[in-house]
Formats: sequence, structure tokens, C-alpha cells
Amino acid sequence: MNENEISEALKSKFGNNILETKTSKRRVFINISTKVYKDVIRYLVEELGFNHVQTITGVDVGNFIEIMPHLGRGVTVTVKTRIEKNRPALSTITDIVPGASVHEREIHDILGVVFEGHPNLTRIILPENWPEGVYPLRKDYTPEQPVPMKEVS
Amino acid sequence: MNIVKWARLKSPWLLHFNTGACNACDIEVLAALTPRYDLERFGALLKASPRHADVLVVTGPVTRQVKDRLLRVYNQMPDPKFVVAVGTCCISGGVFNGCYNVYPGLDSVIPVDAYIFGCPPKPEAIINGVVALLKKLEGS
Amino acid sequence: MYPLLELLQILIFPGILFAIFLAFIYEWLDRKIYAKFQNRVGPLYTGPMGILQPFADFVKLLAKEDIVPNDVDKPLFNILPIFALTLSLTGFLALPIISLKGIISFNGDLIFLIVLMTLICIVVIYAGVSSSNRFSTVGAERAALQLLGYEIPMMLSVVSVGIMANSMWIYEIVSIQSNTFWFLIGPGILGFAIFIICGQAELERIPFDIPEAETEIVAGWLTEFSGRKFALFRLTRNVELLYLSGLAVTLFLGGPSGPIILGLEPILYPIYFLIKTLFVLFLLTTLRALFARLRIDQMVNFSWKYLIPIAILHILFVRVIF
Amino acid sequence: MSMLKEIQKSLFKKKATVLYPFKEREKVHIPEGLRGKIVFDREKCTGCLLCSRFCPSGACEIVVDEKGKRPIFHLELCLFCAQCQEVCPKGAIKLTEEFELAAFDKKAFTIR
Amino acid sequence: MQKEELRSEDKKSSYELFFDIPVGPQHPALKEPAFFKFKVEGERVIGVDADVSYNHRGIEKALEQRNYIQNIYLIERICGICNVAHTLCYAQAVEQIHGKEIPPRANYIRLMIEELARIHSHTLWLGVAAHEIGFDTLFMYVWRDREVVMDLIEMLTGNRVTTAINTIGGVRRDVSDEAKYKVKKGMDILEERLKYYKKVAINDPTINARCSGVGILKPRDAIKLCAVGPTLRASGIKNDVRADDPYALHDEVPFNVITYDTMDVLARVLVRVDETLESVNMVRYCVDHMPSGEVKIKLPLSPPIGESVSRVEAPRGELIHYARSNGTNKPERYKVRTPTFENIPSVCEMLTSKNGYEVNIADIPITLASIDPCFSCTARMEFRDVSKGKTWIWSLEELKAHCKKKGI
Ligand code: SF4
Ligand code: SF4
Ligand code: SF4
Ligand code: SF4
Ligand code: SF4
Ligand code: SF4
Ligand code: SF4
Ligand code: SF4
Repeated sequence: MNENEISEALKSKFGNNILETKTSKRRVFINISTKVYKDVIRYLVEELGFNHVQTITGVDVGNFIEIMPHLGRGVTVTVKTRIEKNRPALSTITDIVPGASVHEREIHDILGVVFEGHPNLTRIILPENWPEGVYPLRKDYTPEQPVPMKEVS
Repeated sequence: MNIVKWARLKSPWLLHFNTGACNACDIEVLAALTPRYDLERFGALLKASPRHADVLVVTGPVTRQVKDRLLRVYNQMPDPKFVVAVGTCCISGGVFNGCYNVYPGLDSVIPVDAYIFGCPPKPEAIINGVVALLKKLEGS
Repeated sequence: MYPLLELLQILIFPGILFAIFLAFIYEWLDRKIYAKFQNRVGPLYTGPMGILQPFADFVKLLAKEDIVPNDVDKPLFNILPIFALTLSLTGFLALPIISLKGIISFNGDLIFLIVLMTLICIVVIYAGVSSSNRFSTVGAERAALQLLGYEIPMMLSVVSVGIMANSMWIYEIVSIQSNTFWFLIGPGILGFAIFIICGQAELERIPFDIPEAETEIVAGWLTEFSGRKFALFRLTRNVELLYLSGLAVTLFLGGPSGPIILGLEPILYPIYFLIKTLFVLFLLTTLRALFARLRIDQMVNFSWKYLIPIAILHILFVRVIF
Repeated sequence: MSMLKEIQKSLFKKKATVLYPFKEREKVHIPEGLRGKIVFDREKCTGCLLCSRFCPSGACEIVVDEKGKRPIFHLELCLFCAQCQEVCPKGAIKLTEEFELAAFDKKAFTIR
Repeated sequence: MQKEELRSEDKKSSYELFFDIPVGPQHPALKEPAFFKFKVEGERVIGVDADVSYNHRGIEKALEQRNYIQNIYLIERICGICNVAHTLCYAQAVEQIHGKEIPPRANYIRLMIEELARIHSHTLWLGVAAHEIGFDTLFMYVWRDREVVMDLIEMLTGNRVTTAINTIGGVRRDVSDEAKYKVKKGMDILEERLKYYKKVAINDPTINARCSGVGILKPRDAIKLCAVGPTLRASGIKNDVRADDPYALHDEVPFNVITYDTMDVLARVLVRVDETLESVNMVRYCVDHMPSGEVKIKLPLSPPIGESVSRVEAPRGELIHYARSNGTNKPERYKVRTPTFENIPSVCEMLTSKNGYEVNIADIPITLASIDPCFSCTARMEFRDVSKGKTWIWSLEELKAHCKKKGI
């Protein structure tokens, strides 16, 4: 299945909910609306066979957070969806691909996105004593006093 | 030269501690034990327990999280003990210099006796460093 | 006159001092041969060919700080290293070296030696437990399990010699061997093999270095010992290495006997003894270089599935012949 | 038992060890182009600062002296990546094959 | 700090009734700090907890603070062992944003160095695995023969481990004819030795006792848990980025994807040994077919606005970089996902006893080692600076100011 066939298949299945597609050699980037996020993933994994989650990237873009699972073993399909920063919630995909668990936990740690339905959304990357509600990769992450390294020891 | 000092110089047992290195230095330290280089010529053995070691060979930038463990291992070593910092990022942070999670060099955490420069240093350079340290001790 | 000579024998030659001296040489040889097998040189700059290396290690450890961690069982922790060394040296005294009789020699001393070896292993277990360190405790646990594995076949192989000689007295065993034939050339060979394998386990060397497996449990029961105490334990190990090869020689290779020019026995006997023990040492080192470490359950399995049945069969076989 | 054969063979084989640093020093493998200690030719430098701009670790510090802005190299920070050598338009920087860089002082190697 | 001051603190050794055996930071089985907490019952492992953050150095954040050229060397130090894979992946990601192809000779050199590094990494691993199960003689032999490839890498790049050869737009050094000759000779030696090691791995009784039937990962679980690299291939699944998503001429240079289907540690050993043999052939092919020409094209320092996903088959499995540029000379976001991180769920699965599958304490080191973990890269998470109950935080601005002060 080549790049264009994938995006066509998705477009015909989800219609207007596919906002934008971009393809290059063995890379497909698709922008989708959040409400079909899980359906798109399920369709990709179960119908089209993209059953490998390479990773999930999260980027803070102003008022939104962009969540991008990268799927596939040959062609990489990057599904992009935007969620609001004030209410960062998205349904989990661990029930479809259990291996996505670590990546969702990572994003939960650094961006504070809650993956609804995740069985074990605990710390994986940040230390135990990191304060609740502080998400280091958000752009509005407000600083306290920066401590120069030399005085710490 | 008295016999205790002689024995100390001839039997430097190493403990290797990685404080967050990129592994390149570690594999070079390990390589220094293998047939081509064979640190055992100098009586050096790689020991697993800090209680048995004389020389702490540290590689990698000292990260915040590892600092306590490093101190603990250092304290578990019986006196007299020596510390060798291997690799740029152990000496000063190197490429991670100034990063928020990294101390500016091993010497800001524990006293260091010898530095081996390189990123990573050749196993020969490591041997050279160990020999230099032993020579210095011989003179002192 | 006589007591003085005996004292000299115990303390110097072929007693304690000689044993310690030889133990150092043996460790050096062991390390050198091991290195040679691995295509490298091993200790080189400590004395000629690095021969003083074990001695330097020992002196250095003696002079190092001796840390007693807070929550160890202090009396035990302090006394055990000395106890272990004493045990292994005592064992050495019972080996015949300059004559066909050891310094300590009485009817039934073979049993005494077996008990000694078990005692050393029990000291090891206590050492691990007394350190109250998790690695040490696991090490001790493994040492105990391993004891279950190798002790029985080892005893059986020793007993088979006893049956062949119809005696449990080392002096008699050795003299019978020197008069007739060495047991190795003949029915003893299987017993010898079993003894060597079990000896390797007793010494906790690859493939049976399970109780101090470096990559699994740091240094096992030795983890918490430092300075003097560690030095003593290391020395114990070396004396034990010597002692076990000596015992193998005594039981299976005719002890110090060999072609004799009358009147020169006190010189020739030790020489024969040394040559034979070196051969055994070489075997032990080869085994060390040849294998990977087994897992504790595999070791026990191996022992119960193969070693013990073979040892029992061997005993039956010997019993039928003699 | 293929291992047995091999270790028997090694008993008679020449050892692989190179007795560095005492003997056989010449046998140490030092290929051409090894990235070792930096040498800096102060005369050639024009002070364009490119080296410092591309140095990944800040080993190349710019100081102002009588000739203007000039780099100094702190080897305790240097990665020996040769990026400065590559980027320097005047060829003032060169990484030599000198690799024996052990010292008792962190600042022992500061190249001016 | 002074020695005396430090002395007073620690004379304790901890004792807990429930044995938790800490493996890691400073445990001989792991040559790098990572923390695994095992729950054991006697010698049996019943639970695993992983904390991969001991190696946190601040790399992803630092990447956003440096320009594209400086980042090459920082990326390289995510991991010293597969630095080639990292720089290759990085260079490809940036070139993709530029939309430029690099000259064919550069691609050949890249591929050759990549495969040499794979040989180096796999032989290193074979040695370490031997050491893990206490087979020091094999460890010494493998590392002795590994020096051949180390010398070649040193000759080609100027350092034994950190190669610094890939750069944006090509490679930094050309390969001379003499070097080619030496590479071919080295490959002959290696091939013979590797075949011998394969024989040892298959025949040696103790290796078999320790490795077969240990660390089982079923194919179904492997897919579910998204295992990658030799770990996946040892479970019988044919998957390799070099074949599925060819980059840097992997579609021109012939090779086989190796799979074994016994799913255990021994299979992982054999997969790696066979893969190394494949690499030897690929290096030979590269040397024979290398075209002449340029090795580097010049690209502007700042790529256009865009994003790219770049994948490379690192020695430990699929490595993926995601780059997003905003038109300046520094990346907007750079994400690295390393093979070890992806394999962590799988190794936790391998290390938990259940349904009659028993895991022993003694199996921990070799099982952990069997995924060839490299926690330098695993713990490369983004932004975090907590020390002992005290938290302080830097904003981007402050970080930048700090960087300027440092002259970066
Ligand atoms: S100095 Fe700060 S901003 Fe710069 S690389 Fe280090 S951590 Fe990142
Ligand atoms: S000095 Fe260089 S090679 Fe060594 S650990 Fe640090 S970054 Fe890696
Ligand atoms: S060298 Fe180029 S990128 Fe750097 S400051 Fe000068 S013009 Fe800008
Ligand atoms: S070699 Fe690299 S790290 Fe060293 S000064 Fe030059 S650019 Fe900086
Ligand atoms: S790049 Fe060269 S010319 Fe420019 S400042 Fe550095 S050394 Fe001088
Ligand atoms: S897994 Fe990561 S750290 Fe390990 S070698 Fe690969 S890239 Fe390097
Ligand atoms: S790459 Fe392998 S050998 Fe190196 S540190 Fe990681 S696990 Fe250990
Ligand atoms: S955890 Fe993240 S920030 Fe820390 S060193 Fe690793 S990659 Fe860098």
C-alpha cells in the first residue's frame, strides 16, 4: 500500500474529519480532528495493519498541544491531532496497541496530557518528587529561581 | 621505599562507575582490560564491590540523580582511595556543560586525583593516565 | 629436640609459612595461566614476571582501612576471616609432603579433612549472613545450596579411595599407592574427575563461582569485607586451592611418592608433590577458562542428576573390585 | 568443545598484548588523522570567531588581547570533534595525533 | 568537598526482610546507571519496576538551544556506541527538511561506517553477554578480535568510538584506496572469527544451559509491546528498517534479514552474530562498489520551515528522530526515540515469572543484556531538574540567557 493509497483510504473513510494530508517518500502526515482520533488509529492498526507504534511526539503549539503518534513499520504514518491546552485530554490507544503505554506515560509526564482509559498512567520519566501539575515541556512553564549549578552541591 | 607503599602501587584495584556517560568512555575503560591492552599487567583488577577497590574510575557527567549514589559508593571505599576522571564530560561536563541536570565536573562532588582527557580517550590514554597516577604516588 | 623440630615443621617447612608462600605462588600461576589462555600476559611488573603480585595484593589489603559496617554482626564478622584461614591451614598440615606422613596424622584423619572442608563452607555461609547485606545474604544462600550439591559426590569420591585402600588413614593410603600403583591409573580415574569438579565448586571458581557471581550479586558473601578481613579471606582461598590440589594428589596421584633415590627422600618428596599439584592446578585453571558460570539450580541439578549417581556407581564398582 | 581447542591453541600463540607504555610503544595503533590534542597557530588567526560559534561544547572561548579577539581552547571541555578545524577559514587550528592527555590538574591543557 | 567530611556519613549497609535486589546504578551487570527494582521470592523473580532516569542529562532541551551543526556532536553523545546511527538519523532528518539528496559516494561511506559500527556494537555485545554469564575467556577473545574493527573505524574517522563522520549534507572525511584495502583485509579476519564464535555459541554446553529457554518473548507479545531490532527478530518476526524503509542506499546493497524463532536469549545471540556476518558482506560490497565523486554538498545553516521523520536501524533496533524546524538555525522541536526505550515493556515481560515460566535471579543480567540496553539514550527525556525535595525551574528565556553566558 503506498502513501497516496493510505491517505485516500483514510479520506474516503473519515471524510471531513481528515483536515489535511501530506505525503512524501514513505512518509504520510495526516491532520485529523480529535473526535475521530481513536477511530483513525483503530482503522490504521486493525484494518490497514499499522500495528507498530514507533513513538508518540507531543508538541506545545501555543493554545494547543499537538499529539502525534507515528505508526507503521515500512511507511510511517504520522497522525496529528490538536487538543486544547486547558483541557488536555485524549482517549488512550493502549487498548489497541499495548506498546504505546510507555509513550503515553512519557507525554503525560512532560506535557500533562491525560490519556483517558490508560490502565497505569503513572510517572515514568520524571522523578517521584516532581510537583504535581508542573509540566516541563509546556511553553507557559513558569520558572522559579534558576539555581546556578555550582551552588547546589 | 617501604613495603606498604610498594604494595599499594603494584596493586591498584579498580571500581568503574558510570555517572551518566554516553557509554563510549565505558567501553574504552572496559577495552583497557582486554588482551590488547591488559591492565592486569599492572596488577589492576576490575572489582565489583566498592569495599574491595582502591581506584574509582568515573566516566560521564555527574547528573543530579546519580550524585548521591556516587557519594555513597565513594564513601564505601576503604582508605586510601583515589579517583580518576575519565573523559571530557566527567572532567567538566563536556558537551553537557552547563546543562541543568549536570554538575560542572566530578571535582565539584568528590576530590579527584587524575584526569584523563579525551572524548573518549583511547585505551592507551587510559593506561597512560593510570601509570601517571601511580608514578605520582610513587614520588609523593 | 624432637618437639622443636616438630614446631619448626609446623611453622615453617612444610607447615604454615611454606603453605602461605606456596599459596601466593599458586595464585600467581593460576592468574598467569588463565591470562595465557586468554591470550594476554597477566601480572607482569610486580617482581620478575609479576610473581610478587599476590603478595602485593595481600600487603596492600592488610594496610587498607578496614570498614566494619554498622549493622553487621560484629563479633562474627571480625572472627570469621581468622577462623577460615586457620581451618584451611590446618587442613594443609595433614597433607604428606616431606614424608609419606603429614605433620598431623592419625588413623581416620581423612574424615577429619572432609569435615574441615565442610567447615570452611559453613564459615562462608556465616560470613555472608553476618554481613547483613542483601547481596551477601543471597551469596550465603547460594553457598549453602551449592554445598548440598557438591559435598556428597566429593565425599563419595573420597570414600571410594578409602575403600580401595581399605583405610581412612592418609598415611596408609599413600603408602599403599606408592607400593602398588597409583589409583589414577586404574579404577580411581573416575573418582579423580569427580573430585576435581567438586573441588572447583568448593573453591567457588568458574563454572561454579555462583556464590560470588560478580555480574549478579556484586561479590556475593564477600561484598562487605574490606581491608584485612578481605585479605585473610583471599589468602584462605589460595591456601584452599593449594590444599585441594594437594589432597587430590594425595588421594589419587600417590601423594609425594615417586622414583626414589634412597636417602634423598626429604628432597625428592616435596619435588614430586609440587610437580603433581601443579598438574592439578593446571587442570583446575583450564576448567576455569573453559566454561561459563552455571545457574544455581542448574548446578544442583547437574550434581544430583549426574555427579551423585556416577559417584555412587563408582563406589559400587570399587567395592566389587576390592 | 570448540572452546577447548581454542584455549589450547592460545597456550602456544603469541600474546595479543602490546606492552604500552613501557615497551613496543611503536606498535600502538595511531592512524593518520587521529583527533587528539589541538594546536593553534595564533599568527594565522584573523579573529573571525567562527570556531567559537560552532564549537558544540564551549571549549573554544574568545578572549580579547592585544591583537584583538582570539580563541583559547579549554581541552577539559573539548570533544575533539574537529569542527573548529573544519570551519576555520585560515587553517589556524589543527588536531594532532597526540593522545596521551593525562593530567593532575583540570586546567592543565589550555591551548592559546 | 573534603575526604574527611564525606567519610563520616556512610558506614551502613541496608538490610530488608523482603529482598529487593537493586540492580543498577553501579551494578556490574549494567555498565551504565539505570535502576531496576526486582521483587524476588528466593531465587525467583516475581516483579520488575524500571526507572530509567539516572542518565538524564538534558539532551532534548539542549538540542533546541544549539544550532544544527553543534547538534551533530550533541546527538552523537546520546549514545557512544551507536553514535553513527544517531548522527545518520539526524543528518537524514535535516536533509529531508532541506529536500536535498546527498552525493552517492557520501551515501556509500555512510553505509560502510554504519555497518562497521554495527559490527563493533554487536561484537561488543557478544563479549558483554559472555561476561554476564561468567564466560570471561570468551569475552576476552571477542574483544581481542573486536580491536580489528576498532582500528578500522579509528583509521577512517579519527576516533575509535565517536566517529563524527556524518554531517549535514554528506560525510566529513573521504576514504582512500589504501584504507579500502585495509578494510577488506580486516573483514576477512573478522569473518573467520565470527564463524568460529557462532560455532561456540551453538555448541558450548554452559552457554546453552544459560541462554536457551531464558528470557522468552513470544511473537504475539513482541508485536503487541512494539519490540524492535534483534529482540523482535529473535522472536521470529522479519522486520528491519533497512529492508522496510530503506535509507542511505540500503535498497542497493544486498543483505538478508536474519530471524530465529526460538524466542530466547540464545536466539538473540545468534541473530546478532549472523547479522554481523551480513554486515561484513555489506562492508565488502560498499568497498567494491564505491563510486567516485564528491562526499559532501553545502547546505545552508538554517533549513526551511518543515518537519520530518527519520528512521534508522541502529544496532539495537529501530531508531526514530522527529524534527521540526521554524526557519531559524535552531530546531523548534527535536524528538529522539531510541530502541532501548521501545524495548523496555518487552524486557519487563521477559523478566516476570508467570504461568509456569520461571525467571531466576541469575537470569536477570543476561536477560537484561539480551536486549542490548543502552540507557544513555533511554533516559534522554526532556526537561527535569529536581534534586532532593528542592525544585527549581528554568524558562526557555533563562536557559537561552544561560547559554549565551556560556558562549554557546
Ligand atoms: S546550557 Fe542550558 S540551554 Fe544550553 S544546552 Fe545546556 S541545558 Fe541546554
Ligand atoms: S567524555 Fe565524551 S565519550 Fe566520554 S562519556 Fe562523555 S560524551 Fe561520552
Ligand atoms: S557564520 Fe554564518 S551563520 Fe554564523 S554568524 Fe556568520 S553568517 Fe551567521
Ligand atoms: S574540537 Fe570540537 S569541541 Fe574541541 S574546540 Fe574544536 S569544536 Fe570545540
Ligand atoms: S575560525 Fe580560525 S581564524 Fe577564525 S577565530 Fe577561529 S581560529 Fe581564528
Ligand atoms: S540504544 Fe540508544 S544509547 Fe543505546 S546504542 Fe542505541 S542509540 Fe545509543
Ligand atoms: S550498550 Fe551494552 S554494554 Fe554498553 S552500557 Fe549499554 S548495555 Fe552496557
Ligand atoms: S532525560 Fe531527557 S533531558 Fe534528561 S538527559 Fe535524558 S534526554 Fe536529556
